[in-house]
Parts: sequence; structure tokens; C-alpha cells
Amino acid sequence: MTEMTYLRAISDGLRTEMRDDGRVLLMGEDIGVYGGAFKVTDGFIDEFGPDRVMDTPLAEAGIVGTAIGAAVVGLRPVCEMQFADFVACGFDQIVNVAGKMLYRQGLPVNITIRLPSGGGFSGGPFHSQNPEAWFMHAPGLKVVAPSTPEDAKGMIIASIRDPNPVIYMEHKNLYRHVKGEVPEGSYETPFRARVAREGSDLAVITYGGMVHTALEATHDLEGASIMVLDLRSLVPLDEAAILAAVRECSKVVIVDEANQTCAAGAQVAALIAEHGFEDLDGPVVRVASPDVPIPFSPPLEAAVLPSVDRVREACRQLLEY
Amino acid sequence: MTEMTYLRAISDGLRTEMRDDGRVLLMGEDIGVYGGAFKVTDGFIDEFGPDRVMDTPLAEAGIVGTAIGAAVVGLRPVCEMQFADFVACGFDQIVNVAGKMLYRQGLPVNITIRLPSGGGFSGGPFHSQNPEAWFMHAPGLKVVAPSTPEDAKGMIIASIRDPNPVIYMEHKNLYRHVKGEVPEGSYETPFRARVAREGSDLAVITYGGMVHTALEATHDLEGASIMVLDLRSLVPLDEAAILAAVRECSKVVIVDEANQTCAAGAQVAALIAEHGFEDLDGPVVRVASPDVPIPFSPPLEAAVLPSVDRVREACRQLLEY
Amino acid sequence: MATSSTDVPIGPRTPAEESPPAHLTADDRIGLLRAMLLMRAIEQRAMNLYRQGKVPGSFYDGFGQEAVSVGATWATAAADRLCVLHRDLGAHLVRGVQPATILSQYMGRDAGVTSGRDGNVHFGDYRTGCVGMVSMLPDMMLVAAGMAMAFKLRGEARCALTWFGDGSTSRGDFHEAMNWAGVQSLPVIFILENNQFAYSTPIDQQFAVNPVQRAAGYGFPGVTVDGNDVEAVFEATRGARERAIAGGGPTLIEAVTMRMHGHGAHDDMKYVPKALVEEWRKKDPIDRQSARVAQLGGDVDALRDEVRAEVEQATKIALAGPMPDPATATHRLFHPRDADEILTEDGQAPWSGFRR
Amino acid sequence: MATSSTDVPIGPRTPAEESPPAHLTADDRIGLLRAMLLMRAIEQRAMNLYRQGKVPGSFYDGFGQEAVSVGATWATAAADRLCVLHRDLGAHLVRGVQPATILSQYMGRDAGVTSGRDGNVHFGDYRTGCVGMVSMLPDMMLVAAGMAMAFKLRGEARCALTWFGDGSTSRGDFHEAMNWAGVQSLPVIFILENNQFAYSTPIDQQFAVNPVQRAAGYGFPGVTVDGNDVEAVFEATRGARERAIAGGGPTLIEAVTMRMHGHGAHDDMKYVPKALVEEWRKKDPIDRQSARVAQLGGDVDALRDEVRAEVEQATKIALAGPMPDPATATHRLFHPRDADEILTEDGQAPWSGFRR
Ligand SMILES: Cc1ncc(C[n+]2csc(CCOP(=O)(O)OP(=O)(O)O)c2C)c(N)n1
Ligand SMILES: Cc1ncc(C[n+]2csc(CCOP(=O)(O)OP(=O)(O)O)c2C)c(N)n1
Ligand SMILES: [Mg+2]
Ligand SMILES: [Mg+2]
Repeated sequence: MTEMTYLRAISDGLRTEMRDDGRVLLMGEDIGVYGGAFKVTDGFIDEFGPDRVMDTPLAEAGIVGTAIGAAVVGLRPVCEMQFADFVACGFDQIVNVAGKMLYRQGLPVNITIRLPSGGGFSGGPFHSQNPEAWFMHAPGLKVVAPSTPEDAKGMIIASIRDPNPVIYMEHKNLYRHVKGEVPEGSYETPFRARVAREGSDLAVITYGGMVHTALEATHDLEGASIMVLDLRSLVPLDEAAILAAVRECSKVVIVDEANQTCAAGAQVAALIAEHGFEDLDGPVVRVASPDVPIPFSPPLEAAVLPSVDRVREACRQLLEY
Repeated sequence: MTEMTYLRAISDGLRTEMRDDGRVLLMGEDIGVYGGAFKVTDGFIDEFGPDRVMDTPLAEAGIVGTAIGAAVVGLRPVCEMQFADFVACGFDQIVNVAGKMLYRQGLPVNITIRLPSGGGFSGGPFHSQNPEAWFMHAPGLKVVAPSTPEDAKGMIIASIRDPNPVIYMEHKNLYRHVKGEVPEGSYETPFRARVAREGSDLAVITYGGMVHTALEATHDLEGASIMVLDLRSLVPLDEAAILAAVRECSKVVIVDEANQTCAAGAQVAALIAEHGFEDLDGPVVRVASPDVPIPFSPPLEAAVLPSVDRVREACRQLLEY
Repeated sequence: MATSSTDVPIGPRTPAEESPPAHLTADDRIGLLRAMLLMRAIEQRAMNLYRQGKVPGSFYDGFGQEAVSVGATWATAAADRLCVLHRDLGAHLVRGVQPATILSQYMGRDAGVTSGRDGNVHFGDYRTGCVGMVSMLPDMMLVAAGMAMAFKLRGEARCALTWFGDGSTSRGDFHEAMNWAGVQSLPVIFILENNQFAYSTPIDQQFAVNPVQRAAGYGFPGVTVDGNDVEAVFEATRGARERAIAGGGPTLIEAVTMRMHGHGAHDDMKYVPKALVEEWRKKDPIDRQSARVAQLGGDVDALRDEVRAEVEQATKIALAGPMPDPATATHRLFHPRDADEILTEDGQAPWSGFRR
Repeated sequence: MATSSTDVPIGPRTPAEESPPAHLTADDRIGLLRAMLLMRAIEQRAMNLYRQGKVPGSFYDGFGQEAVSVGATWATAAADRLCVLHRDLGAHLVRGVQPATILSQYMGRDAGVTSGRDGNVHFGDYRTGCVGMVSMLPDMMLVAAGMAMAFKLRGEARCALTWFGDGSTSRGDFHEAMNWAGVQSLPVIFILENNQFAYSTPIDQQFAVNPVQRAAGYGFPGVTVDGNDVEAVFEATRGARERAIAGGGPTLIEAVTMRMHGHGAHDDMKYVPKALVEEWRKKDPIDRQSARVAQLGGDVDALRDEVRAEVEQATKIALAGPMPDPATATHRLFHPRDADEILTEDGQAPWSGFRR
């Protein structure tokens, strides 16, 4: 075990798997010589060379499309979108080519697409998005969103080894703010939920960056016993763990940072409303961003993104229900 | 009033508005000389000429992006995607340019994007999709989905007049199968829900093609009184009408044809679970397509798309709850 | 119209006037004809089945364009990888997909290449080294470039090849693939199948300058070839492949041809001038190759009968096959962790040049 | 590197050697210098504010590229419409956006162009005929083409103009816009701002052939101009605009320049050879125009002082302005039905040619 940031844990996972598996290839804009916009691949080009740490043209469809081709003939490309927001430019290749290849013709597409996502640092409307729900709504793609350094490393390795296209969400606010113990060497974190904190009065169900918001918001809530469930994987969605949390706590607050309509949280709420209904002692409460682009200016952004206070207030009200 | 098909009603609405408003311009692949893959604009080029019924290059980003530019300087483009599925190729221009322009800099983008959507005729994985939820999850876009000829005409006119980007979903299975009385001349259908059938024991909440499936599935269900709520508009979502239906019936089945995860139906279910919880007498049941591409072969496709039987069975079970 | 079809002389000289092809044996030349005959016979049979309601959805064919897919594929090696498009049934045949499998595919039967999951021309049999197309055009150009990128990175003497139409060149993915292939100098062959129309849209509404002239702007050659001369298409592809394998980078080949049927079975193509169709009927690629084979002393009629019989037999087999089991509709959304993940296998490579 | 920066002689001749520009008065030439000085002073001031933590998020500037936006915009008429990119602050200044408004924008203040909804260079003031950029590059090429399409459809003598970088040319939208503009022969001017790098990526990893050479493949001219000579950029744009208005169609102008700062304030650009920066420092566009103005007898120092004072004054105003009201964060997602929907207004057009 060594303590490291969330960002270094991703780097560590990528480096570990690249050393173990010559088929792994990194592709992206400015990931080589520059080491990536967030320095996730800093120094990689020195160890692995420009062929395996490929600085690509500025072309997201190109990155994804060529990665698909390379995967089909046996490489294991890991694509970086410089910011998650730019994935919209490679959207068609992801949902129509990668997502449907196996179902239609039996060919697995082992690519991993890293999406540095989320707001909170005045990135504005084009550098703050959480687009995971778009991909949850596109069959054939797995979608994961680790919240801790340990999981970040274990899930990037598992994503690379998974023979299917995996959308790997990495919240930019965790990069340097979140530190934790990370096991040495190679290991995989399963695509299942994790109980971040046990509890019995109310369950906060969330993932990615919001796990930390949820923990902070509920670490002491007038002595109430609050469970925090970290989904970790959105596709597959750990329905058993979600329903178990509902059985255990009977009250649920679902938190995600994305715009609320048709977000991951909507799917979780719908699941509970259909299959956890009898265990509910109150409405299924959601906390998410309202349906607007994420604004740039700090006071505006703070008014839009789910905050510790909003989550705490939502929990307090539901506890009183 | 004249009886016409859903398809002719869309044509009628487009023609009516083009005659009334010289700013209206149709853009798309093969919509001019050929009259469109589904003949929605058949003969239009003769009346309005090639400038207003523009056969474009095969380029979805190009169609949407140039339409945005034309709208900003005062035209009112109506873009046709030849099939809804191809909208993935224009996705970035829609969500990042059109959707955010007004919020960011105050410039309205009056474009309408017509998406011939849905399955049921062996269109296969690339000609059967219902992508509306992707756009519901992209702030700044309105999304409508009429189910009757009267609404199809009234909503295409309202979409063109609405100063915002409107995604207009037209289910291909309604084109020629659904007929109805359509008022003469120009009128608008509001972006609000409509009670397709009154009822008090159970409410089926749906939209687009599935409205007809729901009506057929429930027209006599052992004498139960089944309400069918036709949402018509997904953004804005008529939350008041949805919650009123829950209050009235206390039992809800939500039907949509799209892949279930993060679909429109998930948002409706989440809304009810949070704000209609106290009115519920049973779980919020969903019927949707499982999360797979829509297969081509009739027996496979029939196994995936929501059918009259599946909807009826879901209602029967919930009634017994 | 801004096509170079005007620039290249199209239309057969008599076989006698022609110098024999440098890289094709008599058997190759007969094989090319046989593959084209087979493609046409299968598509004509499928069109009947469609009219009889046995082919669900829509149906697309490559009538009149047989030389493009057959000629190009004839030059591919077993280890090459192909992304085959919707006018290119001949490619599947040359690579070894069975007629009965193809007819089953059209009819959505379980024995089809996709077991009914996808329809008509939307397939690729990975057992023959092919990756099936998606409808979104021309997305496969990037997939082909990516396969070529992998070959180059691994130092393998293989190439990737794909086709696309004149209309498809207007999409951004065309540009991203051309640019990528040029920057990385990849062993990929792009075949622009210029059949004068994209659905109903004539090429002059698609581009102001023929895209073959854009290749230079990406740093590699663009060559125009008579797309109705199967031996010319073969030769252009053979040369491009030789360059690719030798590290010479990509080639864009424009095969000038004509879509002789509607866009799909539903399309009466009223929008195409009758005269244009008539002009092209005289340039039928099968007639042209038949004349050559006859000149070689080959018995074309016997070949036609043989092919017709083969297709009848295949139709019987296909019609006898079951539809897929509805219970499997949700299977295989994800690939199991432990299973092999590189599934493409080598295809047939009938060209005599690979056996010498 | 596959840039034509090598092809065109860059670097000033002495003003004495130059023949006076045909279409610029002495006032124009001083105005060009003043706009460049103002752009640089504002960006330098903003960089300080950024270092002081008063500019949230990141900060991007166009240091060394002032001639490209200033020169091109000087040739635009009031009724023209522009999509301004992230190195082009000079365009906003020439069109009439106030320095205080720009500094407020950078600091996310309510008085900024977007009232804090978007940041740094992501803005466009429709009151000056500009449409703000989106980050996704080069999406605005299609928007500009669309505006030009509307002008042509309505028979208006106006044009649209937009900028984009060398890296942006690799995106599919570049191609779709170039092709669309070519097929419809639109009055649009595309200015390729070739500053040698895309973030850290040098142009030879972006393209094998300079994109200016691709214009011919779309059916319109591509011209290369010294991007550090503001009068040369003006003249190229003036000519392109004249053609556009006369129905001559689009022009692609490559302005060869150099990004003299990091990609953003955070970027030390270690990846750029020091020598290259030194070479380009000698070609500073402001020094070059200053020499010309001095030659005309203009007092450059006075101009600098005047600009410095203006920026100080603007900074005071901007710093005094409030941040936006959080309660407004969810406002204006949709435009009201009854309100006017064509909001772009004409901008300033200081070129003397419009007043003659
Ligand atoms: C991105 C995309 N948009 C629209 C379509 C619908 N469509 C199917 S085929 C076709 C015409 C294709 O023309 P071309 O590329 O010339 O190929 P051809 O059919 O002529 O061989 C169109 C518009 C599509 N398949 N893909
Ligand atoms: C589609 C897209 N992908 C990635 C980015 C991230 N990004 C911002 S600027 C930049 C480099 C742009 O280079 P260039 O086009 O040459 O413009 P320059 O900054 O050099 O003026 C990149 C990759 C982006 N803005 N848009
Ligand atoms: Mg074609
Ligand atoms: Mg650049």
C-alpha cells in the first residue's frame, strides 16, 4: 500500500497494465510528449515510446474509430478524451460502431475510453459535463465511475481487461483533492457497488465525485445512521446492492452531478420505484444539477452543482418524513 | 377537418407553415427531388423550389451546423435526419452548439430537427432507434413526440414557431398506419400532455408510437378503468399532468419503446417516485425495450419491442396488486 | 458533373485489342467472372424473395457494380482485413462466404451471418477476415484505418481495405480517416465507389471537386479506374496493396461506375435520366468480362448455368432454415471475460499471385 | 514540418522598402496598430489578474497572433457576421466590444459579455455581429457557413467569417464545412490560424499536407499570408470579401503565425524549441506595424500610453463590478415565444473603405 492521489492511481493502473500487456496502447490528444492535459500519462512516452503512447490528430471520431479497428485485430486501446465534453464529437463511433459490433456480428471491441468529467472549478459549459447517462442509454457499452484511488486503479485495469467497450468516468475534481491507500502491483476492482459507509436510517446512493460530497454531507447528521452506497459501475448497474440498501434503510436520497433529466439517478430511482417499492418509507429523493449548462462564474456554478448543503438538507428533510 | 395519415399531417403542417412564413427552410438528404425517404416532403420542391427544400450533402453535422447559422441570422430551418439513428452523426452540433447558445450568450436558435424514429418493420440496429432520451439529457433542447395526425400537424407548426431548438420525434410506424381527423389551416398544439383516454383504476403514461399500443392493450381489461396519458412533449415535461394522473389512478405503468436504461420512462418514474409517492398504491411499473440494439429478424424484434401483450400483462398484474 | 468519369475512357475495347493482364492467369480471369455472375445471381434471386415477402425490411443490391467489389477483393491476401459496404456482395463471395449463408442473412434466418440480428447487406463474416459495416457512412473508413494502424504498429505485412460511396465522402469521418491514414502513412486502401448517385442525390450536389483529387491534400495518391472493368479494378488494388505492404502508405482508388438499380428495392429511381442508364447498360461489367473469357475459350454459358444451379441450391437450403429463437434476442450483449477476443480469421485469397 | 510557413518569406522588410498599401489610409494603419496594442495590453493585464486569482478557471491569449484577428476583422463590414475563436480578441475590439466588458468576462463578472455564464475567450457579443465560439473545434465553421448560406439565399451582400487553428483542421467538421461552402459557393471566409501547434501537438502530427492546399479540392482558392503582417492579413481578407460579396464563393486564408505563449496560462510550453520562439519574437506583429506607423510620423509611444491608460481604466471598472446573482443561474434556458428572435446587430466597421 502507498498513499497517492486519485490521478496518480489512474496513472499507476495504466502503467501497471501496459507493463503486463504489450497489447495495451494509449491514444489521445497531447497525451504523449505533454503527458496529457491533466498529466495522467506524464512520462509514459519515455517508458513506452510514441507508438504505445500515441499523440493523435485533433479528431475524436478518429481516435475512437481507429481504436475500434485496432481492437478488432487484437490491440487494447485506451482512448483519452481531453475533456469528457469532447466525447460528443466521437459519439457516433462509440454508440453505433463500438456499442453494436458484438451484438450484431459477434466481434468484441476491447477499447477503454477515459472521460475526465465533472465541474467545480469554473470549467464552464464545455469543460464540466457528466455525460455518462448518454452512454448508459446506448446498449453494448459498460460505464464505470470510481470514486477512490484504490478503485480508480483497480477499475482502469479491469476496464482494459474487459473485452467490451468501457466508458471510464474520472471526475476531475478527484484528481488532486482525493488521496488514499493504493495496493501495489496489479489488481482488479469488480464492476459492482461498494458500501462507502454502513448505515440504517437512510441510504445515499451515488457515484464518482458525489461520493465524497455525500460522505461529507452525512458524516454527522444529528446522530442519524446514514449509509452511503458508491455504485462504482453504472453499466452493469448493481441492482442487488441498490435494492439491498433500500431494504436496509427504507429511505433513499440519490445524488448525481449530471443534469437531472434522464440522468443515472433517474434510472436508479426508477429501479427502486418498481422493485423496491414495498421497502420504501418515503419518497425517492433526488439531488442533481438542474437542466442547464454548467455556468462558469463561481457563484453561478455553485448554485447549479449539488453541494454538501443541498445533500445534507435533502437527507434531513427525508429523515423527518 | 379532413381525415389523413400521420405522415400526411406532418406534410400538411410543414406546407402550411412554409406558405405562411417565408423564413421557413427545409434541409435534408433527398428531401427535394425525391421528396424524402418517407415522402414527407413529396412535391414540396415544385411548390417552394430547391432553395427552400434543400437537398443537402450527406453530412448530418453539416445539416445541423449550417441550420444553426441560418437560424441565428433569421431563417427558420427544419432539418430532416433521414432516420433518427443518423442523428448520432450530428450529435455534437445539436447538444453543444444549438443547445447552449441561448443560455451562454442570449442568442436563440430557432431550428427544428425531425427524427423519423422507432422500430417494428425490421429496420434493424441502425434504422429503429428512439434516441429522444439523449436529447432530454442535453439542456436547452425541447423534445416533442406527437402520436396522432392532429397533434403531428399542430406540433410541427408549434415547433417551427418556437424560437428554441426542437427535436421533433415522428414514429415511422405511425406514418401510414395511423389516420385521423385533422383541422384545416394553421394551428398549434401546445407542448403539454393529453389524456388519450380517461380512467381511474390505473394510468398508462406513454408517448409517440406506444400511445396506440397502450390504447389497444387496455381498451378492455376485464372492465377496469384505464387512463392513457399521452405526454406529447418530453421537454418540457408536463409534470402536473403526470402527477394528476397518479393522484387519479394511484397505479401507473410507464411505457416507452426506447432501451430502458435512462429512457424517458425512467425520468417519468423518478418524478413520480419523488413527487407522487404518497398517491401510489403500487410499484411504478415500466415497460420498455431491453438494453440491446433493435434486432432485424421479425421474431427477434418482436421479442424486444414492447408489445400489446406485454403492456396488457403489466397492467393486469398491477391491477391485481 | 464534377466527376472524373468524363476524364477516363469507359467502355470496352474488344478483348482482341487488349493486351493480356500482367498479373492474372486464365483461371483468375474466369474466377473474376464467376464471382460477378454469382453476385448478380444471388442478388437477383434475393430480389425475387423480397418481392415474395420472404426478405424482411428493405433490400439493397450492387447491380452493375459487381466489378468493384470482386476486382478489389481478388487482390487481397488471406491475412488482410476488409470492411465491406452495401454494394459489395462480391467481396463476401471472394472471401468465402457461402451463398446459402448470404440468402439466410437476407431473410433474417438463424443461419445468416448475423443470425438475424442485422439484415440485408449489414453484415461481415469475421471468419473471412471481414468486419461488417454499420449504416452510418462512412464510419468504416476509420475502422479500416485503425486495423491498418495495428498492422503497422506490429510490423505485419498486411493491409486493410474498405469501400464507400460518392455521397459518403461528404461526411466528416471521410476526412478524419483520410487525414489519419496520411499522417501515419498506414497500409490501408480506400475505394471510392463512384456510382453517380447517393440515394437520389447526384454527385454535383455532393461535391464541387471529385474527391479522388483530394488524396494529394492528404499526402497520398488518388487514382481513378474504370469501375466496370473488373481486371482494371483488380490491377489498381493490387498495385495499391503492393505499395501499402512495402510501407508506401495509403491509396485512394476511385472506381467510376453506375448504380443501375434504385437505391433500394423500393426505389424506382425516377430521378435518374433514362439515357444515363442506357449508356451505362452498354458498359455492363459482366458482359465485358464474359467477352474476355470467351476470347480465352472459356464456356460462359456453362459458367452461367453452373452459377444458376448453385444459387438455386443455396436458396433451397436457406428457405429450409429456421428463423432465430426469440429467446436469444437479448443474448450476447457483452463478451465473456475469459473468452478469446481476437476472432477475425483469414479469408479466402483466390488470386494465383498468392500461390506462386 | 508540412507547413507553408517555410514557403512564404516571413519577417519585416523595412517600411521604407515597402510600397504603401493600396486600401489603407494612414488612419487605418494607425488604427490597426492601436487595436493590436489594445489586444495585447488587455491580455497582459488579464494574465496578471489570473495570477492574482481574479480570473477563475483557465486563461488563453493570442500573444504574438494579434495581426490575424485585427487585420481580418478590419476588412469586415458592419453587416457581416463573425464567429470569433480563442486567439482572436482583436476581432472583438475592432467590432466594438469594450475593454471593461472583456475584462469583466474574464473575471466572471455580471458585466461580462455572457454575464458569467461562460468564461475567458468563450464569448461573442451579438450586439457587434459576432456569434460566440463553442469549445468544440472547429464547430463554428459550419455555423459561419450557415450564416453565409442564409445571406446567399436572401440575396444579401454580406459575408460570414470565422477563424480556426491548425489542429482544428483534423476534425470532420472542417471537411463538412469546406465541402458545404464549396458545393453551395457561399460567401464565407475561413481563416486558418496556423500557429504551428495545437496545444502541444506540432503540425506535422496533425497533417501530412498543409490544409491550405486542400481548398482546391473543394473548389475554391486557398491563399497563404504572413500572419504577423496585419496589413497583409487585412489585404487578403479584403480581397476574399470582395469575391464573396460578388458571388465568387468562399476563400480559405492561411495566416502563418506562431503561438508565443503556452496553450493556456497553465502551460509552460516546454515542448516548444526555444530557438523557434526566438526566431518568431523577431517577427512580432506589433513591432512591425509600429515601425510603419513611426515611418508615417505617428507617435507610437503616445499610442502605447493611451492604450495603457484605457486598459487601467477598464480594469478599475471591471473590478468594481459585481459577480452575477446566483438566483439567475437557471434563467434563460429557453427563449420566450413572443420575443424577437433575430438579435445579432451590426458591429463597428472602422475601415475607411466603408466610408468612402
Ligand atoms: C451518416 C448517414 N446518413 C444518412 C444515411 C442514409 N443513407 C443510406 S445510403 C445513402 C446514400 C449513400 O450514397 P453513397 O455514399 O454514394 O453510396 P451508394 O449507396 O451510392 O453506394 C444514404 C443517404 C446513412 N446511411 N448514413
Ligand atoms: C473537438 C475538440 N477536441 C479537443 C479540444 C481541446 N483543445 C482545446 S484547444 C486545443 C488545441 C487547438 O489547436 P488549434 O486548432 O491549432 O488552435 P490553437 O489553440 O493553436 O489556436 C485542443 C486539443 C477542443 N477544444 N475541441
Ligand atoms: Mg453513390
Ligand atoms: Mg494551433
